[in-house]
Amino acid sequence: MTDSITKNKRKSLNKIFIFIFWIAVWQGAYLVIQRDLYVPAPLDVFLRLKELVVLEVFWRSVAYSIYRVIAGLILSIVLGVVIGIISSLNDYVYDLINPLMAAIKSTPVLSFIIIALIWFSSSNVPIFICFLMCFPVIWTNVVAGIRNVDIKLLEMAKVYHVKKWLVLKKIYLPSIVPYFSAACITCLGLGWKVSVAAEVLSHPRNAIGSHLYSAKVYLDSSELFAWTLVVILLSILFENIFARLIEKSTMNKSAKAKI
Amino acid sequence: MTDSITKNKRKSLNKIFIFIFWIAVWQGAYLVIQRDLYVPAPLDVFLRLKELVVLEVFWRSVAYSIYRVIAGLILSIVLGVVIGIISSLNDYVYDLINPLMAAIKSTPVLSFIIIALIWFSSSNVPIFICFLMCFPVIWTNVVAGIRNVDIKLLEMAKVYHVKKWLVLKKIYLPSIVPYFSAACITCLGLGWKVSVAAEVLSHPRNAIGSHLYSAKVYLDSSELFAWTLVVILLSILFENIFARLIEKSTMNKSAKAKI
Amino acid sequence: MKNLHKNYGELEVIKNFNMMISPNKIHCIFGPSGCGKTTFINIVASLIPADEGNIEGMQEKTVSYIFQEDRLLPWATVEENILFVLESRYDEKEAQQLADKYLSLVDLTNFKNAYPRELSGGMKQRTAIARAFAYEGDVLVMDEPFKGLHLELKKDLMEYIINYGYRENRFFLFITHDVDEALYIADHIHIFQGPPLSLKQEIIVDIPHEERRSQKEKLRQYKEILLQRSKE
Amino acid sequence: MKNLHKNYGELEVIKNFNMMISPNKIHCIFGPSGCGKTTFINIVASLIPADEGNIEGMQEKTVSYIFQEDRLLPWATVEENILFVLESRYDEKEAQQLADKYLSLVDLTNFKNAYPRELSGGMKQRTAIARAFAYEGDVLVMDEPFKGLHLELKKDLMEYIINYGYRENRFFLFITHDVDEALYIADHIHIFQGPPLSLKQEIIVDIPHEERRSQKEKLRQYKEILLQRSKE
Amino acid sequence: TETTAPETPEEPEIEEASETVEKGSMRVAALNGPTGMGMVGLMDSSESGEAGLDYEFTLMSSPDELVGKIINGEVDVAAVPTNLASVLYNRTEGQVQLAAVNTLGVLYVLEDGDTIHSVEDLKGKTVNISGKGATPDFAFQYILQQNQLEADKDVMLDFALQHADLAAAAVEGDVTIALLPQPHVTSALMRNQNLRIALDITAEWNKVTNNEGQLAMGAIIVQKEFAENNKALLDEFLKEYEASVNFVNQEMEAAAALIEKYGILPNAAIAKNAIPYSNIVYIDAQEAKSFVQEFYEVLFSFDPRSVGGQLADDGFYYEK
Ligand SMILES: Nc1ncnc2c1ncn2[C@@H]1O[C@H](COP(=O)(O)OP(=O)(O)OP(=O)(O)O)[C@@H](O)[C@H]1O
Ligand SMILES: Nc1ncnc2c1ncn2[C@@H]1O[C@H](COP(=O)(O)OP(=O)(O)OP(=O)(O)O)[C@@H](O)[C@H]1O
Ligand SMILES: [Mg+2]
Ligand SMILES: [Mg+2]
Repeated sequence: MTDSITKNKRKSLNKIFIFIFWIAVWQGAYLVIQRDLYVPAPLDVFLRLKELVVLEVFWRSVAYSIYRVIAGLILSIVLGVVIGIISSLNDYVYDLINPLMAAIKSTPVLSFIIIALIWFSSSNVPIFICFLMCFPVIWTNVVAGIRNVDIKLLEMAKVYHVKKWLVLKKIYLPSIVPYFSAACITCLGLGWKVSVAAEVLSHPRNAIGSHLYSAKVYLDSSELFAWTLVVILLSILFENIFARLIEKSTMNKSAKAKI
Repeated sequence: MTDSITKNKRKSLNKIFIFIFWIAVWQGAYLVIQRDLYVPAPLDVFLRLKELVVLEVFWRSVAYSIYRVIAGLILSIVLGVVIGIISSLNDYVYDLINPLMAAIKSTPVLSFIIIALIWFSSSNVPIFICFLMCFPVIWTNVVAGIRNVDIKLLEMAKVYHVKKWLVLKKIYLPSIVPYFSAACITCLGLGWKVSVAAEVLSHPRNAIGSHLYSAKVYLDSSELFAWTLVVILLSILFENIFARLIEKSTMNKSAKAKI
Repeated sequence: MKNLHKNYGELEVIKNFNMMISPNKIHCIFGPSGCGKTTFINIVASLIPADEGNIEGMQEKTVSYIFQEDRLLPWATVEENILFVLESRYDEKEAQQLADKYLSLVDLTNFKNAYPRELSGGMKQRTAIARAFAYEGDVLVMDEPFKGLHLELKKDLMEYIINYGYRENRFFLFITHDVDEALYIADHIHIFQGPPLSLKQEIIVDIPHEERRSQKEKLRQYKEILLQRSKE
Repeated sequence: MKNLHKNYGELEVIKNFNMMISPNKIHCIFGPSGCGKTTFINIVASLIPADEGNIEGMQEKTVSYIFQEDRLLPWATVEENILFVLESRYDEKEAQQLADKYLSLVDLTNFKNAYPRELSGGMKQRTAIARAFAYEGDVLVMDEPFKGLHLELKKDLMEYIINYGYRENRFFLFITHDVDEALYIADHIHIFQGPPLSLKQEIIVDIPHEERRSQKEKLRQYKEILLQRSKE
Repeated sequence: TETTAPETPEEPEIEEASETVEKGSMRVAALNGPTGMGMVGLMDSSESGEAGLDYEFTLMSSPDELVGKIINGEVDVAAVPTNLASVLYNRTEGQVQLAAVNTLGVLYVLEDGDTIHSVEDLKGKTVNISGKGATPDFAFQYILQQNQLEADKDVMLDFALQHADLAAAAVEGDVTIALLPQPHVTSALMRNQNLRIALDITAEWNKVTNNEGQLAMGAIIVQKEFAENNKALLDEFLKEYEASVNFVNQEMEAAAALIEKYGILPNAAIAKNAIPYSNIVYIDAQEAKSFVQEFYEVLFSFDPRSVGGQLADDGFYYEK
């Protein structure tokens, strides 16, 4: 017990150290670049952030942006896993879906933003774009995970006539967990990035992206960085929550979790 | 021998079928949406593409864009693998680098586009942005791959005092191949998408993105789609080449390749 | 079983192989490493298809298979691993009863909540045995089932097969490299050679199991033959 | 070796364990499944650290270890697997010679370019044996090394250990569940029980190896003791 | 089609030799689109060596790149949106000055139909605008305000679409009322005959502002340091630039061809149609000061940040 407390203490000390380290790097960059307009001083940004957090509109924007990212991610994850499983079970389906995925992955947003904007409300466009970005990542990793499932275990299940859905639940799903969680970690970051970028494009009323955009056009770099920092912190927060969740759900479930 | 020939034949027939299928879907969408400016007819786009491919500027733009994507990807892959390995060997390094990665992943391009445009020439900005997008994907998957290396094999190498770099080459590298290739497949698509988007922002002289943008501004949707199609085709081509390469390099090397 | 044929690439593992396996008996397969035993019983258990030929009379039979490797789900506990194969065949209560029964048979009741990585080699093997026994298939196919087990447990399990499993109208097919094991339990001993796989000799051990302990001399004769034949 | 102590979570596998292992001998470890044998030899080979206590006189020794599982690199051929451990210790030519020599010892020369997935269970085990032998460590630690091998090959390998390996001033520590195997090769037999691990009895087999075939009666006595002691 | 013009028109060696007097040099940057259109005359004369200065033109499509170059001092003179001029002045502590106004209103309300003839007619309608928080947004809102209409209540504003998308949507009839700048107005009009210009925002602006206020959309700015050290050069440039503006407005055919040549707009047809509606002008800073200031005040009242947080002082306006 005491052991784990000291460990936790050391860990949080560690976090503070890491935080200070990166702030120092930032301060260093500020001193080297010497252009407030490109890289503002950390202190200025924190002061601005302090001003922002007391505003109601700040929290409203953050809340709406979080909602959009989560909606986009959940869509991506659900569809990515389902379609990933379907398309790796049958080679024909895979061959059919693969070019679609390549298209989704590589088509520049520019090319279809207008349809998206006309079909969805401007508040939902970021969800859609976030989905288009993250869905193929999840899909690719799920397919890779399934391809690397241990065939020996599948053979075992076959000999014992284990039902399809049990095989899915007990062999496929646990096998794709590491691939899946790598994809999710990637998407948690990407999701924020593209949602915010899409908010810049579609200008919903309450959105981090909208604030970011006006900060940029008005060359208000401390505000720009303050909002950027908000995005980064939210993304780190999300990642930590996700890591906690995965750890909990695979606790004692996989040899790797412990090591 | 004959067996493999018929198989190949069937496969290419298959490809034609898949191609026709998606064109039909497109034509269907065109008929349903009935807005030439949003979704032009496939035929129009092909005709426009035919006009484009005879132009010298077409090939120059394609060549430069390919160069940018490849440069961005190679940078991402090299650094992603190297830093991925370094940061999974030591927990402290990982804790230190992780927030940086979260920042890179989630920081909207908007926030640093000015400084990027100043530091790099407008032709190199897409490389940089492509790198920022793909690098964390590679890194995340490399780290996941390393975390899932079979500890039993590492123990074996330890008992036999196998040299560090041999362990790296013969245990770590092959273990991360499936994770790595999933990441690469994701990045091959993403790379195209973000490079082109960055070209739209930075407008280099020879760039698919620049053409895409002006097609868009001047409401030339067949040209917009023609260029988009070029991007998608290039991305599929890249993916196929990559799949071929991976297959070759892991031929008979891993149980999974064959199945 | 007729005209079996199986290639791995250029290697002809099984070629024109014919064999009769009489039901309600314990068959033991004996043969050098790499001769094709596992391949053969994989085909019998229809785990892998034969390139040519077919197995008769196996279609409707359920199979319990103890693999040469343990093939446990690494993310499931010992108990979950056993329930995994039972759930599709038995209802929940039955499955739980069977699992409990066979866990105590292999002496793992205390470890039923342990994960495979927390087990010793022999304990993993015991889990695999419990899984196969608990499934109670019509055919019990076993690939070196008792490796890594100490003598006592091995004997207990063999007794169990003879006393209970055997009576339930099942047939057994098992691979071993241990002469004593084979003589202790088998009705038929098939000595294989290969590849390509062929039957060198079939020995019918016609001593009832109850008498094997007492008829030591007769057993010794069988042993001599067995050792002799497999040496050649 | 003093006051060893090792816990896995709440399970005390080894607790205050003391033992002397005399050099230049073949030591055989005997004990029920799950008693802590593998854990013990892992500590001896410094593969895992002891929670308390330490092993003396092992620091500068190189170790060849045949694991309970094969632990082959799935993406490397049989030959590459063997060279993998040799390359850091021997120069290229030596490594190749050693690999060739031991491949032919375990009768796998024809399969040196095969990948583990193309091998039978016994062949994988033989690869693992060849790897350990080829490394020629000062200490040879073996965890059920001969499982899955047919009698002939097993005997050949044991003879090899007695005739060559043994002479080279090495010591052997091996786990087995097979009484005949132990009596064929071991100088000392340690009967373990556990967990927590403890030494139940140490039997010193003082018949020179050459005479074991002839002194059948004496061997039988040892066997009796061994069976008796491990049964209790 | 090429959008980016050659960054530096090559100066033939012979020309250099024939010129005996050493010319002063100047780096000029502009964005593609209307703000750059007035410059084509100058670019042409510079290329043929008739210009009084040795110009190095940079045409950019990316405003971010232009901003970066100005901040870094990599260009001496640049054509930028008027509010950006003020933003830059305030954010760089007076590093730039406003030398002249070069574009007046380029904003128009397009309608698919025939219902809107005055600002009042907008009541109860939805107007699509692009660029929230940019000049068009505030100018339009100000006009609404002065006409006793409340934004988002009497007139709904929708900012979802960017210029090009908005133009496309207007062409396709998915948007009936759109506020667009040139040259998007022209390309939309050329694509859909049903579209018409319903309101000229410049005219409406002039109606609601006093003392003949003008809607100053684009301006020429100069690095203050350059202006102080090379006053003669700058004045020479302004003179030549004025001439160029006049050339563009008078000889539209020729100008349109040059606009296509330098890739400011993709084709001469759009250029020719767009020139009359683009309000390309030349007004000296001192002359423009009053209405520019008024414009800034309007922006300031909506959002102080849109002019860089504060109103520019007199030092902002360059004196010849
Ligand atoms: N990684 C681990 N985590 C938790 N418990 C473990 C772990 N490894 C082994 N154990 C436990 O330690 C005990 C001894 O294991 P060990 O592998 O040493 O047994 P063993 O004597 O080698 O048995 P066998 O002959 O079956 O291989 C067992 O009860 C096992 O459950
Ligand atoms: N998947 C495979 N691909 C290619 N060759 C294989 C494969 N599986 C087995 N073989 C080859 O087939 C032969 C027979 O293998 P099998 O596993 O049936 O042997 P076995 O009799 O079970 O041996 P052991 O007693 O060592 O387990 C071997 O020579 C092996 O190399
Ligand atoms: Mg086998
Ligand atoms: Mg063990």
